[in-house]
Amino acid sequence: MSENLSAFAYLFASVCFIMALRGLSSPLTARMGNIYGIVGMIVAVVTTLAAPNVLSFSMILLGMLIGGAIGTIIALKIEMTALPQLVAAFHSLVGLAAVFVAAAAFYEPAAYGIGVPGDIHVASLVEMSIGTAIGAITFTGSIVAFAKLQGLVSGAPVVFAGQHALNAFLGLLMIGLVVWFCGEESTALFWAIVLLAGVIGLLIIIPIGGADMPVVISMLNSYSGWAACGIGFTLANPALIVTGALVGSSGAILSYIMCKGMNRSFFNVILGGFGADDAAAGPAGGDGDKTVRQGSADDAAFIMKNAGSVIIVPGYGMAVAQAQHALREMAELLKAEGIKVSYAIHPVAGRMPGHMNVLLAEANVPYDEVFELEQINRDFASTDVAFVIGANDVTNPVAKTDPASPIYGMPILDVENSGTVLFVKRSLSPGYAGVDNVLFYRDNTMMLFDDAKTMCEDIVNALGSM
Amino acid sequence: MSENLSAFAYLFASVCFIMALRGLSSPLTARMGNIYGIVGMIVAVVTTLAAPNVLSFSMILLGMLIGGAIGTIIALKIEMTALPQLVAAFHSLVGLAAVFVAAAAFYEPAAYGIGVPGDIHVASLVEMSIGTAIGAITFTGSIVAFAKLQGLVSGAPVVFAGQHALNAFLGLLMIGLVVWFCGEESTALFWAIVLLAGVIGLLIIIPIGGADMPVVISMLNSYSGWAACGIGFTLANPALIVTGALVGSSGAILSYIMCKGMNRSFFNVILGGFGADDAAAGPAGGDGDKTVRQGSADDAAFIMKNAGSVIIVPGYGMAVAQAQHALREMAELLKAEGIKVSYAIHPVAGRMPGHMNVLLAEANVPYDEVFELEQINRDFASTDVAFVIGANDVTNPVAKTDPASPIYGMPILDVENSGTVLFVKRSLSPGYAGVDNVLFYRDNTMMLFDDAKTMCEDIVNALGSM
Amino acid sequence: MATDKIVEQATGLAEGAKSLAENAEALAAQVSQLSVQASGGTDVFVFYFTIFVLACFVGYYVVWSVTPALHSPLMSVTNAISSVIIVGALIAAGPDDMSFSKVFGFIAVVLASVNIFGGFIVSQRMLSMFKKKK
Amino acid sequence: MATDKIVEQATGLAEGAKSLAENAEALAAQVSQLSVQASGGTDVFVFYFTIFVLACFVGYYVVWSVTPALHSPLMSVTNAISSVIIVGALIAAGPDDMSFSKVFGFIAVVLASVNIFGGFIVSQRMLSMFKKKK
Ligand SMILES: NC(=O)c1ccc[n+]([C@@H]2O[C@H](COP(=O)([O-])OP(=O)(O)OC[C@H]3O[C@@H](n4cnc5c(N)ncnc54)[C@H](OP(=O)(O)O)[C@@H]3O)[C@@H](O)[C@H]2O)c1
Ligand SMILES: NC(=O)c1ccc[n+]([C@@H]2O[C@H](COP(=O)([O-])OP(=O)(O)OC[C@H]3O[C@@H](n4cnc5c(N)ncnc54)[C@H](OP(=O)(O)O)[C@@H]3O)[C@@H](O)[C@H]2O)c1
Repeated sequence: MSENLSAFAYLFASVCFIMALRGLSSPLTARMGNIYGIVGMIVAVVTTLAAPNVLSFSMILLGMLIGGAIGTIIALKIEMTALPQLVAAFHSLVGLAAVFVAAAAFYEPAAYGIGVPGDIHVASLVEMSIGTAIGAITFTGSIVAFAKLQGLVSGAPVVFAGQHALNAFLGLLMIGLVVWFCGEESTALFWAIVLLAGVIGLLIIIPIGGADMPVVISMLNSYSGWAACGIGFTLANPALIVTGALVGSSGAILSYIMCKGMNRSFFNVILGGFGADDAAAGPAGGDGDKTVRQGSADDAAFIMKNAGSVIIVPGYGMAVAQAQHALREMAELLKAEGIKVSYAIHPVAGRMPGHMNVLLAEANVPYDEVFELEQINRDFASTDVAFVIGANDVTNPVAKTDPASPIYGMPILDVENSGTVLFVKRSLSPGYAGVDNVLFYRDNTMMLFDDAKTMCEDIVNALGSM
Repeated sequence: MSENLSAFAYLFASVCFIMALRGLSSPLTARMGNIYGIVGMIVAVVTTLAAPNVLSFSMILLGMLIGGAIGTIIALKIEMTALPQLVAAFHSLVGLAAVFVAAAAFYEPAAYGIGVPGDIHVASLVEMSIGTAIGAITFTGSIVAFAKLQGLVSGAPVVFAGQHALNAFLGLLMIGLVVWFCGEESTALFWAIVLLAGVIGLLIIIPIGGADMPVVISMLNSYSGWAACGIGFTLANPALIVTGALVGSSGAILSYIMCKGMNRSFFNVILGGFGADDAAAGPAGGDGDKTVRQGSADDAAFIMKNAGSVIIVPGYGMAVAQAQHALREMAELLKAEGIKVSYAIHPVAGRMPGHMNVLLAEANVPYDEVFELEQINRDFASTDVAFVIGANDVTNPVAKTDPASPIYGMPILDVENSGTVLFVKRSLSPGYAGVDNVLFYRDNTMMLFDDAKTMCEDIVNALGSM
Repeated sequence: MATDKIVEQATGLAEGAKSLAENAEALAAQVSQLSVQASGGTDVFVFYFTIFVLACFVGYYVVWSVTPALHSPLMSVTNAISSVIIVGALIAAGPDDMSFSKVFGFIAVVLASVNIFGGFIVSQRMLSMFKKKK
Repeated sequence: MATDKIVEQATGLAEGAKSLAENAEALAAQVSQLSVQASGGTDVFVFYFTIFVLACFVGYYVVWSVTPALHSPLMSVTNAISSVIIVGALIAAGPDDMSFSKVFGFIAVVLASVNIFGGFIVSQRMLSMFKKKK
């Protein structure tokens, strides 16, 4: 394939990737978008395979078969509730792949047209070492994120004295190593960079609490994009550069959206330690001296059956309990009674962006019954029942009233304005932010203490026997 | 300046131009955006002046002084109501400039590094001839648009038998000429292309009615963008390519928005003839047999003074009468009485996109009192008075009810839902689309027959003396 | 002796010619290598085309993000920036010696300048009118 | 006569040398011209950088236009497409003869393939769940 033709093919692949993300602007076009992405990937791979210096295909085919089989099996088996872990695991692979590609380029620079071993162009060395370092950070960082999310290690932040100083020192050391490497170009230095970057990746993620992992994952996603860009410059491949920039922007924007949704600065998240004193913050609210109104599944069924409209507010607890199917069944029964049912999704409900939407979609809830905060928040005032299931922080009015609260300034769903608020959760314990929810003690609140799934099933039964 | 440095400078200029359009996403950032545009232009010009083959500056300086002085004077003197003409006139200049640049490149190709006279690279010849042709079409087309808008010639569409066939023939001839030119590369053929393109520009615009000119202007704007792209390829200048693509998209999208706002296809507009039978369509609605309720300025003042909320719907007539200042004065008096006043702008109110917004802004109406159709349309139902001033088509409910009407399917402002509708216009004659407005004959409508400005002033007086 | 000298000279010349030929060959090799290296084997057109395609995407998104209230200024700003075609005019008007091309360049400079100044000033005038409620 | 012949030969050689020298000069000129032409005098890096800058704008706009309901699929789709880094792996794994580089390439192909297949399939699974009300 001539160089010009392959340049056009890579451009075509880039456009496909842009269209893939563009498709996600609406659920209607999203599947088409994914197809674009697949087409782009096929074009990019075939174009590379047709390059004059790609001669032996058996090993490549073997690699793609092994990798493809593993990927397919994982993708088909994974539970939708395990999405955050899955994304973290996949990211770690991209990071590691970037490291290996950079290593290959370092050992065989001629294949990439960037010089000969021992005399690689300086620009390429710079790009390569940045790509490698970011790749290695992404690798170990994502591994830690995965382990925390999967529960392999405790999600609690690991903090120790001098942590930030150590990280800063290692960061400086890294810069020194890169400069040295660009001058010396030694193999030992290359692997030293990989090793050091790996350690840094580990150290910058351990102080961050398990629940902050989604921000971290997005951040690592963004990093891996910029690493791809760096390697794209080395390989003089526009498809890599464009894709890297897309992925880099996407990760950065998602982190930004999450931080804004939590009303925390990015640095606050990255510097870590949040959630370390959960236990301390929780009881501080004091739940002994206030009274809560507790209800049963029958009470809930009765209240909702007599309502005209119900808004369901799902949260992290729904995901944990895998209650989405039972919840949808409950909603169907209510709708059959002529009650208007809609779902309100807070931008940071659950543990990753769009988490609730995917789970509801999995349970066959049509997406036009599911609304974003801005679309539905005004409707709570004219709604009879807000059914809050496994959500907590995203409904807590202290975010509006108490400037001392860690969630102060975060936009919340105004469930308090509806006629009755039903809270499904197992206890009075606080949510992710560790802040007591004042709504629990309001007169128009009824607590339904149980696992979210069990409670939904009980309400379904109660509704059936009414 | 080294080639690399100037390439970076052009990239910087391109980014500035992107930021200039980006600034227009909100009135708050728009002025900053304009500054970006100016900076980008300065960087592009200075970079070119620093190129090694630009040696004599006196003539350039003279040209910039003359042009700059003319441009400044025009820009400072022009009335805001004459904006559509102004934009058309400016476009014609861009088109002509593109022709001259292409001619210069044709006569002195070496200066642009595209070959030597008599042996210019074919790719450059193609780009050049396309750029020239589009430039010439933009030039004469914009001149016609300008003349129609300024009233120098009648705005009525000029139609004759065989018009489309002639245009198609000339188009084919054009393609033939371009192919011939790329082979022969003769001076005569170059100018033949210019001439023929000029004629085509003339012929494709004359059948289009004066009021459709905004679509035409946007279309020509888009053309001039693509012409700039073509010349950008010839000059191997990324700033020109990027800017051309920006301008090309902008024109195309604005045409699309206008066509959608009028619920007409782009081809319907371009093939022309619309508005030719205004006179015939007008009376066909029949205004003799239906009764209208007519009112005076005093009546209008009384009705509005007793209202709780008023929505003002401005249209083309307000622009013609230059009534915006008197209108704002009236609104101020109403607001002083504690009445809620807002403005509703239809996407195609007036004669160019955003026309009404600029006029209202000129009269110091704060932009947060001015709403788009989607934002305000639901509010008419809860509004006491809709004050429609010089607007007609954009309020006509036949767009929703009569599939035979030429404006059927166009979104309209639902003024009919408000308590009372006041219509300020000089007669019962229809608006731009030539369709009779059924609202005139409704019971809750009061017609205020007068020039828009006079009527507003009278109402102001009436409000003052009440 | 004379003959010897001439033979010597001739040999010298022949050697010179040989080294020249070698030089020429090396240069030729360099030519082909350079033309590949300078652009990684791809024509510059492909790069400009890539830039063009990406710029179209940027244009699409950036224009759709313009608020409808500012569509009139959009028209005048795009009008102003499209005069960046002046860079072509400046190159034409740049040389020292008079020519057709220089005259065309001059005219194009005048036309584009009208647009640049007119376009930006009119935009600034329009935009400075848009004010928030006090 | 012998001298004459030798002189003639010498002259011939000298001329040959001259024309070779001229050729060499022409080639040298060509070299410099080509290196300018091939990339218009600009390093390819500048082109890639331009592409990068424009791609950042496209990325910014295209991601902001993603509906919040699809932010989870966005994560998995970007994850899948970021595996386009496989092109680098394929080049490394491409040569016939075994080397460190080829092994690294092979590993990278496996890793990237897991991601490509896994990412696109999981995205498709997620997206196929999003249904409109019947
Ligand atoms: N979405 C994102 O992208 C993202 C990213 C990072 C951080 N966050 C943070 O995550 C939080 C999300 O808010 P949220 O309201 O969804 O969750 P939340 O505030 O963390 O509350 C979740 C609640 O679910 C309950 N729960 C847990 N398991 C349950 C089960 N099996 N059955 C029933 N209830 C159960 C818990 O109460 P019990 O223990 O009493 O049952 C808990 O109070 C926010 O603070 C946000 O800032 C979100
Ligand atoms: N905005 C755009 O970009 C654009 C582009 C192309 C086409 N258009 C078309 O333009 C039309 C715009 O609708 P519109 O409602 O704004 O205008 P319109 O339907 O054209 O109606 C304007 C009305 O203003 C009245 N008028 C004229 N001069 C007046 C004066 N001095 N004082 C008082 N009234 C005066 C006229 O009635 P009297 O003669 O009885 O006074 C006329 O009925 C649409 O049909 C649209 O499709 C718009």
